[in-house]
Amino acid sequence: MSECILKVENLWKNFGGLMAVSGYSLELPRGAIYGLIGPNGAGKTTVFNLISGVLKPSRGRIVFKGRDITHLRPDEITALGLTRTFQNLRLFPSLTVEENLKVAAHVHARCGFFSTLFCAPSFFREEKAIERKAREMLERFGLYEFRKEIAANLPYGLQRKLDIARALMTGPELVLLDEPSAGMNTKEADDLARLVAELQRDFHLTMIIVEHRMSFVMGLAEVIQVLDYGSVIAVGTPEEIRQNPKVIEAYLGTGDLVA
Amino acid sequence: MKRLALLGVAVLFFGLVWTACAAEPIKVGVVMGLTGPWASIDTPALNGVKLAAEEINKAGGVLGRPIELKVVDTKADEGETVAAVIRLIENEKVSALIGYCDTHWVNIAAPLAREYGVPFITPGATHPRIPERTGAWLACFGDNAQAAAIAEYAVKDLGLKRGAIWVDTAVDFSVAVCAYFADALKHYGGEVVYEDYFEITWTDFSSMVARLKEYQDQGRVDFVYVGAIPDNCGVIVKQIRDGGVTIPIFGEDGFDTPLLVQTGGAAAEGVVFATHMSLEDPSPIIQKFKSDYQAMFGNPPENAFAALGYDAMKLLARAIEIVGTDDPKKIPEGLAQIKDFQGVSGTISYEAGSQVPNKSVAVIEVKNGKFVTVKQIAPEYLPDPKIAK
Amino acid sequence: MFSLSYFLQQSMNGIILGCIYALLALGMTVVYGILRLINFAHGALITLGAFFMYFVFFRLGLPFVAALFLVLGFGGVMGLVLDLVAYRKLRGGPEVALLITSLGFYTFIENFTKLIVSPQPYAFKTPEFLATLYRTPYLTFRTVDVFIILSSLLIMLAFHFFVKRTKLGIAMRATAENLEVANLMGIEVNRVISVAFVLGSAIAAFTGFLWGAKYGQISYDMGFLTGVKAFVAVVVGGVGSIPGAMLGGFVLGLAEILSIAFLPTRFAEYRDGIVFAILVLVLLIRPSGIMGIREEVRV
Amino acid sequence: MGQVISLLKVEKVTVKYGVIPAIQELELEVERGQIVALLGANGAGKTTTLKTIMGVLRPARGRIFYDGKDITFLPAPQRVRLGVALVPEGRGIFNRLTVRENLLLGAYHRKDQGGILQDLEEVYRLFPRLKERENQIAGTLSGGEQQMLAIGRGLMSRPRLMLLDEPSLGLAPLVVRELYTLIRRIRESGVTILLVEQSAPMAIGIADYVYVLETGVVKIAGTPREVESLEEVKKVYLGG
Amino acid sequence: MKRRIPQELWFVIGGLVLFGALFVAEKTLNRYLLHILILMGIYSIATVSLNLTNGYTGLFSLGHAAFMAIGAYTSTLLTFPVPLREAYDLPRLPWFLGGPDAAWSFFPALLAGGVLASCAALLIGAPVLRLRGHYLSVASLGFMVIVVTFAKTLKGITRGPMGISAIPLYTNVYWTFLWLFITMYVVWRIVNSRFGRALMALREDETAAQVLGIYPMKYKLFAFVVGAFFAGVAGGLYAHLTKAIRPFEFSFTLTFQIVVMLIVGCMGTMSGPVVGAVLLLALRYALKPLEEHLKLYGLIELIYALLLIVVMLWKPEGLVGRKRVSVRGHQERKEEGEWARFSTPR
Repeated sequence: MSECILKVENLWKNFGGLMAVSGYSLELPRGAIYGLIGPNGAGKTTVFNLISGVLKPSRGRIVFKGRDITHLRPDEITALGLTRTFQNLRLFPSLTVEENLKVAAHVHARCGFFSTLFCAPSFFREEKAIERKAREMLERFGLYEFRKEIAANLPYGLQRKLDIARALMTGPELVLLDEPSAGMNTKEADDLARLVAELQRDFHLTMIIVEHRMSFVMGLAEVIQVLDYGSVIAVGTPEEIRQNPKVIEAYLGTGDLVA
Repeated sequence: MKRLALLGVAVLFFGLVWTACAAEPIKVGVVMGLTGPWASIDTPALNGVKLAAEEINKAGGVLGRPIELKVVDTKADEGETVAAVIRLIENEKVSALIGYCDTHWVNIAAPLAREYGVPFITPGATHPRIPERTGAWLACFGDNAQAAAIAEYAVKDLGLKRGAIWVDTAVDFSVAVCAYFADALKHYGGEVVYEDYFEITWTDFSSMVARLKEYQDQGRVDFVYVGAIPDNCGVIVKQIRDGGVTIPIFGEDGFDTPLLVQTGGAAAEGVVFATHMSLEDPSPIIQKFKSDYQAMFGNPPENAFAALGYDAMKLLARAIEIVGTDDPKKIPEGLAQIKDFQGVSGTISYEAGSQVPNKSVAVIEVKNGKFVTVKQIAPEYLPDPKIAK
Repeated sequence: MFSLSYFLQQSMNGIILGCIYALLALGMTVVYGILRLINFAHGALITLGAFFMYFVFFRLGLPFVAALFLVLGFGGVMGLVLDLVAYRKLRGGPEVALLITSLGFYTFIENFTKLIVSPQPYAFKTPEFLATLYRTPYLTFRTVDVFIILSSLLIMLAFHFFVKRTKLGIAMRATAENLEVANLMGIEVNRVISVAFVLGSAIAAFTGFLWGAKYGQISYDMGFLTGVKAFVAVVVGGVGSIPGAMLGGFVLGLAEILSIAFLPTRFAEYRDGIVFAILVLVLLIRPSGIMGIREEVRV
Repeated sequence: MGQVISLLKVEKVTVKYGVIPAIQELELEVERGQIVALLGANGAGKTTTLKTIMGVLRPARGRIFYDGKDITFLPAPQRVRLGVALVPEGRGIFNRLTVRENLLLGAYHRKDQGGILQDLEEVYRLFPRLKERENQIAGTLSGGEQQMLAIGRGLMSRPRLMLLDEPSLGLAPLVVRELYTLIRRIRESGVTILLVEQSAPMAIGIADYVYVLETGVVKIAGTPREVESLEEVKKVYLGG
Repeated sequence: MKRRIPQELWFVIGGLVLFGALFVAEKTLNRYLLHILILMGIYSIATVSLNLTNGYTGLFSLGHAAFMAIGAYTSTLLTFPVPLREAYDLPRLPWFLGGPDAAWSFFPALLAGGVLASCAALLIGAPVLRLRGHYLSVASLGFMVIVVTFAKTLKGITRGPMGISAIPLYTNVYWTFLWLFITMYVVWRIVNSRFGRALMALREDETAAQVLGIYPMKYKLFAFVVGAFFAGVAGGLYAHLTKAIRPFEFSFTLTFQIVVMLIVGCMGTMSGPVVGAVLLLALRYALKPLEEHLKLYGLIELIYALLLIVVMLWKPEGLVGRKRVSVRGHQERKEEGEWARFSTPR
């Protein structure tokens, strides 16, 4: 059994009086892909927000690589190697594709303000490295020809890819993908699934994927958690989940209510 | 974008050409705040300057050359002031500058002029430390004189000893005149009960009025001395009376503005202030000035600053005549030699080393909406200029 | 040292100043609530209103009530013009453009007044029937002071009633909360915004008259600092909240007056400083203002 | 005339966000007095469809007919006047206004005071809990009450066509059941309803006709009987 | 969009050309034109530095005049000639600043002004920068008024509201444009390094930037402090050009003027702020003779305001702008919408 890279213990979060997440727990082994699904408003994105530090939990503990990150800021968490993408695509719209990627290389840049100012050799070295890394990423995601394009002008599918590429630029060990295939057509989604699988292998990533497109997440994930009303109602392999009556009910409701 | 830039350049160029015409006459630069809080005294002063220049030109000019005025409105803005002075000296090549009836603006403009070696005469800026700080020449008395005159009048003539002082902390001359007044009042055996502070930008003085009323009701003060600029004096007087304060109000030459009666209305009745001269004086020189002014501008002189502007211009002309050249470097020598110059605003002589003339002060009271001279005072005690900031 | 009458007198002074701020803040808060526009031009409307009143009442000699209604109408029309000429076109554009445009309008109106009317202040007589001075043991005041307080209260109440009870007022609040859904309800959002401008501007013009009647002098530049302070009142009270704007106005007015009244005199120069210090403090402690609704929480 | 014109007809409508089409060549028809359900997973384009019908979004191509009239380019407030009402997703009630004010806003375009008050009473009769909370600030209502308020507000415009966007979102099953009973009652009072839902069986159970969307395209369309074999719907939702 | 090597070369060439032109200008133009030229330079420094916060970082600060005030007063007090100090009732320097008989020379005084302005930025930045959108603007405006108030009330040091005049004239074209060059160089360096990318990322989407490892507070503060430094320098240059300063000068008018120049030019670009400053000043001084000729005082401001409105209606993103720079991103609006959905029950 591989080591547990992320451990979430009994996470609670309420907004005003509304319980968005109640008692969510997770033990994520290194190198795994987990899926997180559930109907609209089930609290999936909130879980991501909590893990990535964008929101602070009302209760509970999050341990990443043996370190308690519950009270760290998102940027500190990112520096430790945990990053995420966004459901509603949060690219930097008026920066170019390349700049979007370079921003993300920030975590590992060490060059200080004054060496930047006076063009110290270390600055150029670092810029070169960032450039190289960005280029690598651009090529990998098939974005190279668009590198000078303003991110907002990119076709939607590519914007999705850029979002993932940008997350990878931070050099993460654990990536939270929030609906990576949203808004794509079936073919694009299939391509993306392949790409994600490849990336996971090549970069030795661990992943949690929130998805609505079942074919996407079921194809990728080893284990799937199903969230409804803020708590986990089922955990299991894709096949188990597909058969689980609770899940079906959560998604489709029970037809007998009205009839 | 490019077209716009081009347009800008064209407009700039056009503007420069416009300003750069040269001619034969003696050029005199006039900088005034024709818009802004000092407009009601700077405008008459400018008119006075214009009247004097017109008279001189009609009489054949100075040294046979006409006088040409270059007037700039500096809008009570420091940046505009500096730019205007530089422009007048650099572009217009003026021989001398006349400007402002308030110390602050002289303090900005005159040091620049000094740097260029161009003399600066102020018609109405009264801070006695102006020469020390800026090298400018005054056509008017110093604040210490007008403050002492009112203190003398209050204590000796009216027997009022306990005074409150309202200081506009944002205005150089108000701070100065109030300091001199406090000094002179003590000298004459009076007492400053308290000082209250305000700023030029205020319109609401209700809290200060309430405080004054409290002192009045407790019988602790006899009068209030207000160091206000023209735009504020009417408002202040009105609010003081509206607030139920009945003790006498004294003021300085900033009160010498039509706004005092216009805004103050009935409240302005009985207000006593010091100024440079009395326009009702029957002396022929003053009456002639009044009728000439009326003829040229369609209305009688608004206040003493008109006369001061007139005198400043005449002083300058006299100085140029004395030295026989309009070389800016020489003009101060001429000014220094002026003795017993009969101006509209009084007799002006610069004593050795001084650039502040020794003049008498007119004490004026508002009666039935008219400015009535109650006394002409040559103060027997002059507070030391150094006590004011 | 301070007597009761002194305290009462100063409080009244504070309340009167507060009335003026509050009336201006009223119009600003409604517009800000909907458009997120700090409408600097609002301050210019008190200048315009004051000068307009001067001309129709003193120069043309119209009866007071007629003049008053003319001023209100004039203010409203000016507000409508501003909205139609520029603000409407800029909706949906960058917010700074809106802000700068309003600043441009302020500058324009100020200098227009300066050029057309006068660079010098105008004396503004208090109308005869408002000028009577009353002395009581505790308070000294004129009719105009009572008039200011009463008319302000009346306007605030009327405005409150308008916003709370009338269809248009409810629509206005709805638009401020959620423009898109308001549109779905069949509300012509643009018309509601215009109404907000008209009402706010009419009140501002009326405030200009109050200002003139109280202080006796009006000038082309009287609106700027007053306008800015009114916006401070809006923020202090809570953006978009109408009672908040009034409260903010009174807080500022009282703070200004009472700080001068009860601090040693040399602190008078802190007058504006205190106003803005209150602003910064409120923003740091309670960013949504005293009565504002918290909207800063992010997900 | 012969053929009866349907109340709403959406003809080959394509809507784009920037360059990305959210719905493509969508065809949809709603007959008078029916409840039509529009189903689909997240991102399928359901809300976009409703917003386009309401006039909040402009179609890039295609036409929308309401009562035989082309309303493709009519602004939203005018559509309200024609009798279209949208109960938006997430309810979109005005949190700072009272319940009563919210309801009155629904009748904003109407001039008949008496009729409005009558309808208000009608809504209160339909949702007695709103009557209890008449003067309460809407933001303080529970989720179910807010949904009722949103629907009540929609009714206040006296609509002929009501668009309901995920009314069951975030509500407890019991409340949802109550809600559906109400929806049925509303239909009985003569209002045509286009219902967008995730919860398929419930919607199918109530609907006269069903459309299932996937990535902006109609995948399945038919009467409830025809789509009754839930398997296909399930596929759309849970993937093959 | 930007290529590094050519741009650096361009910068060097531009600098050389600039100083060549300055040399020619200094020799041929009269002092009035030079004065205007210098003013353009100083305002450009102010707008370029303001651009760092308002344009690149998306923090719409209205407090820039305060930093200029701090710089102006600091450098003035340090350089004020000893013999004149008495006439102006200004204190002499304490021992740690060189003793009573010392007056600093220009360059270190400017630096000191900049540094002090930066310190002020650091001090107030921490609380104020937590605010967003208009709240931040208004708070920074409040900060400006508070600084002006201090300048008014610390009479022993600043001579209070009366201000200081007879400040030695040190500012010339070389100093000004050297500083403008430095300012632009620094801003350009920042913009094309990880710092600038971080700032722009914060402008576009703060949350996204944060999960990519950028600590917002640190970089906002960074932009604020660097901007304040150059504002302080600009203030010092200004004081030593006009030879007179007083607290009111560094108030609403100045702050708005700089902001207007920046926006008219275009926020978030290198050339925008300079274009804005130069154009608007050129317009002002070009119209001056017209105004005097017609005796319509106030005409300049009138035309100025009209142009402003026209530019905003016609090209709200600024004259040199092509794309829209969102100050309050739509993202933020979206978030508020989302929150509205959650904030319901109590």
